Amino acid sequence: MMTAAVHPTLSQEVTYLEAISQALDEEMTRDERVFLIGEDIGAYGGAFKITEGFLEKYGDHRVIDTPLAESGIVGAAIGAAMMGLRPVVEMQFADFISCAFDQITEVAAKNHYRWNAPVPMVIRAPFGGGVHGGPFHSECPEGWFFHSPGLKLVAPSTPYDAKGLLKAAIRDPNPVIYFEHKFLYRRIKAALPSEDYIVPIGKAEVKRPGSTISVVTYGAMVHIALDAAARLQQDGIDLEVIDLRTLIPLDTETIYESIRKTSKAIILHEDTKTGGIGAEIAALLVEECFDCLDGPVLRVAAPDTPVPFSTPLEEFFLPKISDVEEAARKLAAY
Amino acid sequence: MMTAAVHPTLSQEVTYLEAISQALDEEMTRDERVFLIGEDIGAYGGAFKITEGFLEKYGDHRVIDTPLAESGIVGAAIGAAMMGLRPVVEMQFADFISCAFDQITEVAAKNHYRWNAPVPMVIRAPFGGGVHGGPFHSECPEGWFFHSPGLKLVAPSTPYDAKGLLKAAIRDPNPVIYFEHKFLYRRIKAALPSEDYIVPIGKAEVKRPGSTISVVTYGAMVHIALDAAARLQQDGIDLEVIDLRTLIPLDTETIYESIRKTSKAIILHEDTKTGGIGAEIAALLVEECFDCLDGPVLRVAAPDTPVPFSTPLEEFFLPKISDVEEAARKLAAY
Amino acid sequence: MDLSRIAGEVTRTDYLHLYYYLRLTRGLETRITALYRQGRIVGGCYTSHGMEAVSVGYALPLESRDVIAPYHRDMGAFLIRGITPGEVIAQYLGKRTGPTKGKDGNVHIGDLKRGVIGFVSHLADNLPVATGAALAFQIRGEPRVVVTNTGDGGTSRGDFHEAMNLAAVRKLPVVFFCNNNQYAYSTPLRYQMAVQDVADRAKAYGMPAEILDGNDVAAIYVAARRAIQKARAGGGPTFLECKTMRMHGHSEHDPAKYVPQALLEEWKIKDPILKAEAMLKALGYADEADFQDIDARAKKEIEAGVEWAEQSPLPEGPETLEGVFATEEEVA
Amino acid sequence: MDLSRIAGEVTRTDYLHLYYYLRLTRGLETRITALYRQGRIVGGCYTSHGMEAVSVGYALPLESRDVIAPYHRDMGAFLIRGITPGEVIAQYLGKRTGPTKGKDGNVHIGDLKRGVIGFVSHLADNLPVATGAALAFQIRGEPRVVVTNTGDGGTSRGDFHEAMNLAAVRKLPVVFFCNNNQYAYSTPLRYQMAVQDVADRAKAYGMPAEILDGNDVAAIYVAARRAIQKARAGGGPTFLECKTMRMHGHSEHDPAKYVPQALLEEWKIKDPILKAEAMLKALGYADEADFQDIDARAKKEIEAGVEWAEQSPLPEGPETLEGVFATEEEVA
Ligand SMILES: Cc1ncc(C[n+]2csc(CCOP(=O)(O)OP(=O)(O)O)c2C)c(N)n1
Ligand SMILES: Cc1ncc(C[n+]2csc(CCOP(=O)(O)OP(=O)(O)O)c2C)c(N)n1
Ligand SMILES: [Mg+2]
Ligand SMILES: [Mg+2]
Repeated sequence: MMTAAVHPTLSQEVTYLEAISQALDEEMTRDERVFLIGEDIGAYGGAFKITEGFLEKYGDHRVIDTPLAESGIVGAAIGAAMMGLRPVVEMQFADFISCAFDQITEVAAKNHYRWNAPVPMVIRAPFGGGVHGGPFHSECPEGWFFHSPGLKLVAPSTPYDAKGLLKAAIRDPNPVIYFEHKFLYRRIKAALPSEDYIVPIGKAEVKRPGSTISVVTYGAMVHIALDAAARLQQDGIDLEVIDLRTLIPLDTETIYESIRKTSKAIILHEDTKTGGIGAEIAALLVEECFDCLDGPVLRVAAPDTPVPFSTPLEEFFLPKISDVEEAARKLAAY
Repeated sequence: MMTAAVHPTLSQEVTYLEAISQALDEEMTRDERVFLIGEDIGAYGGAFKITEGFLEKYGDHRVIDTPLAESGIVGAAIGAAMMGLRPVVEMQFADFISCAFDQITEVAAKNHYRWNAPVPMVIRAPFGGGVHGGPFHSECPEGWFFHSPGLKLVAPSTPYDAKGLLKAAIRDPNPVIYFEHKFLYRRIKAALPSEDYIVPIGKAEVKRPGSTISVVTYGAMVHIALDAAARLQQDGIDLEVIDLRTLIPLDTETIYESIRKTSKAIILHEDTKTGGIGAEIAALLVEECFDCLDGPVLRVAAPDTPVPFSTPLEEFFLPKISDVEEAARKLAAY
Repeated sequence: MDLSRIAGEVTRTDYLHLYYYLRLTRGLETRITALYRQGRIVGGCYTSHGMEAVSVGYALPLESRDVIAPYHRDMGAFLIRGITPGEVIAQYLGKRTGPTKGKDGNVHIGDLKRGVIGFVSHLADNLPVATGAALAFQIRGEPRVVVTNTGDGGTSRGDFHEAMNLAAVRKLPVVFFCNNNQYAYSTPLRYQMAVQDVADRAKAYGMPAEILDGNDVAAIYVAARRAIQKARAGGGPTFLECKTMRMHGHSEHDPAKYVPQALLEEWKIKDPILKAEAMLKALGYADEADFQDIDARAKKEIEAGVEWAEQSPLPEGPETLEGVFATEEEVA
Repeated sequence: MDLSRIAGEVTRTDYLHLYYYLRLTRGLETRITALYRQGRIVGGCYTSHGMEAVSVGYALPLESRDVIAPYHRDMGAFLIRGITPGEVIAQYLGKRTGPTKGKDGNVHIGDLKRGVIGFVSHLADNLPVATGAALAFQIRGEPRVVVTNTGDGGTSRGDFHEAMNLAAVRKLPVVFFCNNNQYAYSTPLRYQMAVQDVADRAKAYGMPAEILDGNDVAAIYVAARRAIQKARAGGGPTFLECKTMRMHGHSEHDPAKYVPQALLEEWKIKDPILKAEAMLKALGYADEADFQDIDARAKKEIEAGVEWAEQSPLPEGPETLEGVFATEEEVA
């Protein structure tokens, strides 16, 4: 299903997961303020082996294996960030971020606003389903943080963006949650530039230009949208696919521009529907682009349930190519 | 500013706060499974004195003063609820609910879905601003829970609803977060029926019928909307004010019906704008009522910042009558 | 525990029960691991290999109206509470006949009717929940007890602290077990805490604690029984640390290279089943032939369960949408 | 602490410093309370009446590059770190000249330049943050120390546990103070924990702990200095419990009827200022005249501050929108 966008490059192909490792490695080499903190990230190299070899390379003062305590870890990262370091926290699974919710929303997000203390830190959150993880190893928690002023949120869909956005996040003066999609870890590959680059936070990308309908999406769903676009093309439905890449701050200009062109929009996300990011984008479209809308804004998203475990249930739960197709056909006929 | 809707009644007038106390008292008398748990709710009667006298009346087995530990408290309530009791948790301020976020979203919200265990409990969350509370005593945390399947959310705007919804919440077989607005505690009064009644969860109320624009709102903002409606009337702008009362499950029928009539909608909430409940309602309107919309759906909400402390800042932050007026005039002229 | 004490404390019937559940647990988890290697299991696979004595020991003394809030290495407790091997396999296969109907998987088994509070991945989350169940019993004056368990790693989470504290302050009828298997995933105990014994953590709450040989099922059984009786009688909570060793990886995909081989060797000879057999023989309670009988009985049950589970239907897609909310009838 | 030990440990200059800050704190908070009663304060009002010795004692031994993460009864520490009385009043009045420019109020004072981590209402939230600041010092090999404080109530939160544990495991240069004023809002200690001494909580982490007379500023100063030195030298964290009494309500609106009058009487005579005066006299460090001089100096500073703060401008509405995000320049 997955084919990554090709970028001009010199290096050999790396997976999405390797791209993340590379970003961490390069940033740690570039800037000695950068350090890693989390559970099992040292000798073990992390649950997904993203930091394999880092302990040996950077030592146990920069690769910090912690007790099992997400709130304590995030709190510690906040303190270290305020003292001038650049912590990168690894959540073992994004699902466990709920344990650190208070630290993230009440401390990290509000410190600068309240008393001018910058908190330059990154929380890496391996998120998303399709991996038979069940309710507690498949969650998409971005919706909660989308409604927490003071945080930046990014969610790359390709190895190129995975690397470039992580570097940008580490260099950002604010707390950034970096949502890395577990499903993509080893399923997509791309050759990356050998020189240092970042993908700027706050910039969406038109992944596929099209004229009939704009599909606004992010994360693993970008690939679903592209696949749906390929299928619909033969029927003359020409999807424009926008990969948000950054969720906060939202690149409304790119979204609006696309909708001004196509007049029709589908918002696609793997997160549950009610109160998800799609709601905000739909609301923005009707607020800001009402006159150019030529049909309802449709959302394709997971139903309002936890992520179920069993294969047929999880398949039903996750937005599928056919769901996008169906919405697109409906909207095209509108 | 505040005048409560008048309901048929026999009793003398009570405040919003007293209505909450009455509901607790009556439910504890009616059903011995109901018990209270929280910080300082016993001898002290709670930070807002809602449970004053309850310890004496019901004893320390049903009015449980706890250590300072929101996660532990909510977790304990979940356990007790699963064993057949009906706990009512008091958060001292809604803001501290972030400390119990994990228990609420991961345990309470998902238990029934995952393994069929009902969790009939209520969390009372005194929320909202206008009380010079600053960033940590004024929050509107409902947006987070709005995006957490498995929870019900209610937010009364009058003494009548405060009592009736709390009783309904206590009798509901699911976890319900009851958002009680601190600003309304002692500012509004109403005479209540002397007989037992509930306000059903899931039913919005048309607080003021109108023909020009529908204003969909809840909590303290209902009064702002009504005041704006009174002001606009002289200019021939006739607002219909819908008080959601329940946020989850949302009474979409009442909302759609109103918009089918007025063709124009403003969504008003005190919570911050991006990713708030207003986004979902706007998204639903454009998804489900696109053809009957005669203008953009406007949102009037707090800006995307923490709640600032100083008076001029807080005044700027909170949605005002004039903000609703402005939006209404703009929309009326559309 | 020495022989004469055991003889006085554990009857032959009880010990054989314990032994049976040790074998059943070992057999079932070995079978699950085999299925996992064959790629027939959905998702991950967490076992209690080498630590079976902990949950077998704590669950057997419980009465039917008592409740457990187990963690992810408590297969023995599930079985003792009456979750059948077939149901466990069905759960692992995502079948509709599993206790969670396919909504959740593997060790996330919960069933209120059988007094099993469903495990939540977020470690220690169920400890406050366990105290709450105990609080309900206390409020209603019921002589019921909750037993819960956590790993050594789980004790580092705030929810452990908040639960222990509430239980101690209100003298709740709850017994906290800790399976100290020396690792939390790859993290050895010394990176987890600066105390030698997890039991030291109980001191912060004024809660009595005991350290047990986590591979001695009889010792655990006896200590659990005593703590449960105490809790039932209103004597408040107890913390019981079981020192044992995780003999497999964190989950079956993890080769656990971070565990020194010598440590595994050392603990291999302390295997709880071998230990129980030696004891049973020394006590004159059973001999090799009995062990083989019991094992055969366990295996038969397991195979019947595998067959039943494999023939069970999967749930259908739209069932995804069911059950987000409970109905009035369920709580009437 | 007895006289001869104090004489050896606390110089006259230091003791007079301590005394000065006790008076400044008392005077300032008394003034704030008066303003509150006059309705001139925005929002609530939390003071350290009767507990001034704790934060005065822990803050004075710190070096300028050290950092504090205070809680809501640490006015003395603010003052010692260089937050002026005027700034404090400005903060209480919501003025733009307050350390948070009106964005936050009262004791939510933070200023990285002066090594003050801003208080978060959510109790204990800043304890992990304090460990993180200490972690930064450890990572960079800087001889800097963090001192943080919590109430007795705050120690019941999970974040206390997670912070204490991390600090102990990594031997971080952080000193944990606990202001045990016997109440958390209306909740007496016995409903908060089942141990007699909050210091017992440190046992769960293998962290050394000491119990101090929370009204003896010299004793606190000496113990803090020792713990800070130890932390600075790489000796790891210490937990210091200061036994004291909250002499006012939880906040100034609270008449605190739930506190037995006798308890207040008992503690009234243990007042930290009276105690310091008795000591200063006994040591021959100062006499009544000195006290009056010092008090006059403090009062003058306070009144100048009140005046400055009252004349300071309020922020303007649109400033609400500023500062949600930090800029590159701020962290360069
Ligand atoms: C809050 C939380 N953080 C992280 C994880 C990921 N995780 C699953 S098991 C585990 C190690 C658990 O160690 P321990 O508590 O000692 O139990 P054991 O597996 O050793 O029996 C970790 C880190 C989790 N499940 N929950
Ligand atoms: C997480 C959290 N829960 C509740 C509160 C409300 N609250 C403010 S102060 C307080 C009591 C604090 O007691 P303690 O920690 O002993 O400090 P003290 O005020 O006695 O100095 C409470 C419950 C809070 N601020 N934070
Ligand atoms: Mg372990
Ligand atoms: Mg206190």
